[in-house]
Amino acid sequence: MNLILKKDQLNHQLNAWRQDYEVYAPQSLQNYTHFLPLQDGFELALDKAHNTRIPPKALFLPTSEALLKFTRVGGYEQVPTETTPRLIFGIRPCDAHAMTMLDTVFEQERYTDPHWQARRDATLLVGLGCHEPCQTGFCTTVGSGPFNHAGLDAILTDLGDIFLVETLTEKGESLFSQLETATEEQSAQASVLQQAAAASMPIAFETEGLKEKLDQNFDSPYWEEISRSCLSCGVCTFLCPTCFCFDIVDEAQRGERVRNWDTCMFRTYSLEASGHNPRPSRVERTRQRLSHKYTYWVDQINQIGCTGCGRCVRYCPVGLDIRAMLRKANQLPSEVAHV
Amino acid sequence: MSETPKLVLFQCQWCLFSPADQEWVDNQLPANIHLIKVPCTGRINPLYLLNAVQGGADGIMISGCLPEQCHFKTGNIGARRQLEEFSDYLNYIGYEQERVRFLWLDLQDRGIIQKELAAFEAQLEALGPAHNLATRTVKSAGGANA
Amino acid sequence: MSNEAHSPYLPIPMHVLHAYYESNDHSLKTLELSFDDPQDAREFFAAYNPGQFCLLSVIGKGESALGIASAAWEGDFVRFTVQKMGSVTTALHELKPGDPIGIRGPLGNGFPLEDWKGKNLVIIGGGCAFSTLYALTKHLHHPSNRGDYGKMTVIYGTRTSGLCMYKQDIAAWHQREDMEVHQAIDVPEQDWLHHVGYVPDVVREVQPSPVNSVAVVCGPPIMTKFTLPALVELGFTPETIFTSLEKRMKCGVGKCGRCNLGPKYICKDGPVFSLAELNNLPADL
Amino acid sequence: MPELDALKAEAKRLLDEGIVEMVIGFKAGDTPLHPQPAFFKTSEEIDQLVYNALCQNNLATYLTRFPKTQKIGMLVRGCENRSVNALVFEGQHPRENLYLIGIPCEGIIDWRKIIEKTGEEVISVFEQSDNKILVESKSGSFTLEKTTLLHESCARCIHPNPISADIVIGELLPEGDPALAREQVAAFTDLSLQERHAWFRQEAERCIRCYACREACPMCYCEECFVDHVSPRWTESGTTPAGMQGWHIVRAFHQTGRCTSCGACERACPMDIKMTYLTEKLNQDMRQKYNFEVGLDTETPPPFSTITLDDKSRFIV
Repeated sequence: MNLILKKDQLNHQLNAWRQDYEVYAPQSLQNYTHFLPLQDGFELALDKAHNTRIPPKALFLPTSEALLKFTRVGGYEQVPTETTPRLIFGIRPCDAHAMTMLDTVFEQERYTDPHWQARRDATLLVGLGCHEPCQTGFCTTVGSGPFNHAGLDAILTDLGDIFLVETLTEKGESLFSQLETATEEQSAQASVLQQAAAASMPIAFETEGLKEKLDQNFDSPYWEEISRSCLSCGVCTFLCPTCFCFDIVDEAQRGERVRNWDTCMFRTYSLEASGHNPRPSRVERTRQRLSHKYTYWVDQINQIGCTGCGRCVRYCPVGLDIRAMLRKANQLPSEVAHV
Repeated sequence: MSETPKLVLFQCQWCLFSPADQEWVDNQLPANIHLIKVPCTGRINPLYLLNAVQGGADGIMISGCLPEQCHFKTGNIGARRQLEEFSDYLNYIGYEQERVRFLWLDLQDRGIIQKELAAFEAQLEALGPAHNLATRTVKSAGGANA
Repeated sequence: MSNEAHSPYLPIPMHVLHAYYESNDHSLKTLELSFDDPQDAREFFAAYNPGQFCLLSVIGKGESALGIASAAWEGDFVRFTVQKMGSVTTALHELKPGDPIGIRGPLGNGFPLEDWKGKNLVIIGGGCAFSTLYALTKHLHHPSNRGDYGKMTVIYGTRTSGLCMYKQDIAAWHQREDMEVHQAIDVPEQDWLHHVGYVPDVVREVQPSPVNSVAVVCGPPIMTKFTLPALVELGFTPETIFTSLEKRMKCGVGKCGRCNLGPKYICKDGPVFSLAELNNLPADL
Repeated sequence: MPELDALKAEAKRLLDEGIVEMVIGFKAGDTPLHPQPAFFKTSEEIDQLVYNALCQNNLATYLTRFPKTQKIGMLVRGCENRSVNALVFEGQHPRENLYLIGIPCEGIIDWRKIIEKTGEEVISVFEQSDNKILVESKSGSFTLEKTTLLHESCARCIHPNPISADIVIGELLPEGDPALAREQVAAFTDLSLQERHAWFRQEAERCIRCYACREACPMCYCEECFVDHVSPRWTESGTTPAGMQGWHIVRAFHQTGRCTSCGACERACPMDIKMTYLTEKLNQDMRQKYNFEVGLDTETPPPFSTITLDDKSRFIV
């Protein structure tokens, strides 16, 4: 159902939600925007930048979090999961889409991550579509879009003075139950805007046959070429909404077993105690990063593990651009015998 | 929280020439002083000081040999440069310089370390507990980004 | 809190029952662990399949992935043989009987024993990776299992005789009528009665028949690398050759991404793969 | 700004005459704000070489990746030249296997300062000879003053000229004012201990531990960094206050007497964390106490590797 949220009513609505939820929305922190819980007198930064610097996955998989607490010598107990009801307002469709992909990792039949699941179950996602998609983004190329619905409970379209609200789940519907219904004109206006936004985004690279090419060229010099200037830092992966790797470390002094974000771009990530490292150089690590997103995810869930948010492009300290890498991959020979 | 300052003493194993002083340091050190014996002050990595600070030390004393009296000839001189710079640097970001004290001992010195420790402790008591730099001992939530 | 009992990150509380050195150079130590709670033991053994592994926790040090070296019928304990390598395994070596410890597991797929029924088994191991094969052999020795399988051939190589694990049991295996055992060391030693040479060469010498057989290989990467072609030479097809992979692991349940190998996670989808499956995975090992 | 053609000609000559096997420089990036470091192996590839004020990386960081026997040509600005010297002093590459093409540097533009003024969607950037930067973005055209866009470490640069390059292309620039370099530290030192700490805390605790600062730094080339050390674990591994502070404290301190104030760490940071106020303080101390400036030559050992009895030390009893 399509509803209307007047912009001058937005703060009122957010405050109303604060009665029942911890409401997170993009706000300014230093020079960038960040999902922070709303405090009295909050100032939203919805129009500041397209995406928050740190993807909202951090609200579900914090950069560091304790899994176990050590109680006495050799004893331990589980850290309780977090079940505070939360509402994330203003999440962009690419980031919300990424959540559904991460669900396939953390919520599996055999092993479900209780911390992830508890936070996911307790959190509603209200998205804000991108009527002016960002230049570095390439969501439409990878099967997402500036108004993609995946993972969202409701999505907002900016129509000037009002937001058109499309509720997508029952929970989303109940959130906006107070609002008036949108006219057909308004719905049509939004739909035009949504299509125009998607149409304004060029196709960044060809995804058809990309997986096969990457698979078949596992030993190609291509990987060395694209990783030559890579610094092997964690910017692209830490700011990526679909990267989820973590490390588990015992902090003995604090008495906790914690998990920290980790990345396949670090040398120590795959380094074994024997000194053997299956991915010793930037070449193998870059290959792992790209292949994971563009072939392994495809094998696993039949979706590219990238939602085209463009953060890795914007913040790479050496200006590496995944779109250019994949355009180059489009040129690779196909059907080379896999060794 | 107790008011007795927590103190870490890095002691060069050669700097106390008197067996009585060494015996006192080894066996009779008050409970609030954590002793770390090193083969030479030159062995003290600034990371050790960081560990002491992040371990919750209110003050750090480094006792070593006077210049030209180092058992290993020059360990103390290198240490002096590095550790002093480090304490100066810690002061720059919020760990008071008064919390790091160096004690360079002469071969003839007797009973100095006890006095110096007591004086240092009094100074730290006046300063109050160190609370600026984060420690590893208490449960703390993630940072601004968590 | 009841729904939180199933966290895959929460170790099962256990304590050390026995701890003894396995090799003469003290680089290998065997730990036998027993469950603090009998209910945990029941759940563990109901799920356990030889070839699986556990993550052993030394609280304050971290976790280490180790293959299970005991069969379920041996009793309510779980055996691991630990090679001293990094900080966690060093801490494991320091454990004494009675010390508390946590384990997570059994993890991974284990050997496809159901599929192997009615077949001859060629079990090839090298070094401390033999532990899961030892568990497999023990499992098969149980009267209720032995009849399901055909001929058993065990080939086990170590660098020296002193590094050979489970010496008493293996000595006894030589006496058994229902199996063939070949032991090998890399360089000649006095009083050594068995093979001398590297495992791939011993395999070529022993020439196990590929007819109605499966081969399972566990050993250091270099040994596995050269043994697999030797088996192919003998006529084993990629579908009948199995191996157990090792990679750095943290979570053990397919979340942390570390042991990712193509679309598979070694911890969750492995560690046991057939050569046919491996041929379809990237060579990121 | 040096003539690009002259740069290319020299780079081509080096490759054609076999003086070097590779030239490290920059090529156009895929987005206008980010030129990329590039490794040219043939003179045909040199056609892609670009150099402009947006080239923000310290190329010396790549030096330690190559075998010491490899003959390498490299574009160097003032700071890069000194980084190379420091690396040569530390035995990371023999000077005779390096050919440095020097560029007097007018400063690196901070792309973040551009998007602050033009919005994120930059379409093109053009550098005029009169120190004006023309930026075309989705929200319009902008003419910006280059001096207002300079990265902070460039604005206070003392040595913009490459001091020991094999060839310098472009006009030498006047040396910077050392007083400028002192200002930042002086301003910080003037704050109270609590204020200083509050600033440090606020900066350090935005860290996500991606280690871009470490990887971008030419002097951070350790095989195993102290944070990767497991036993003992020198500081907390995660993004706890102690962990983040520990990282920033020690990262900077390990640069004492080695940092050339190039600011690559700060430019690489995805969280806009200020870091140079730490390394600058240490550099300042090295200047004042020991009269040492990093990378002025390849022979003078830094203060921490020097032993002298003459230090004026506090606490001598």
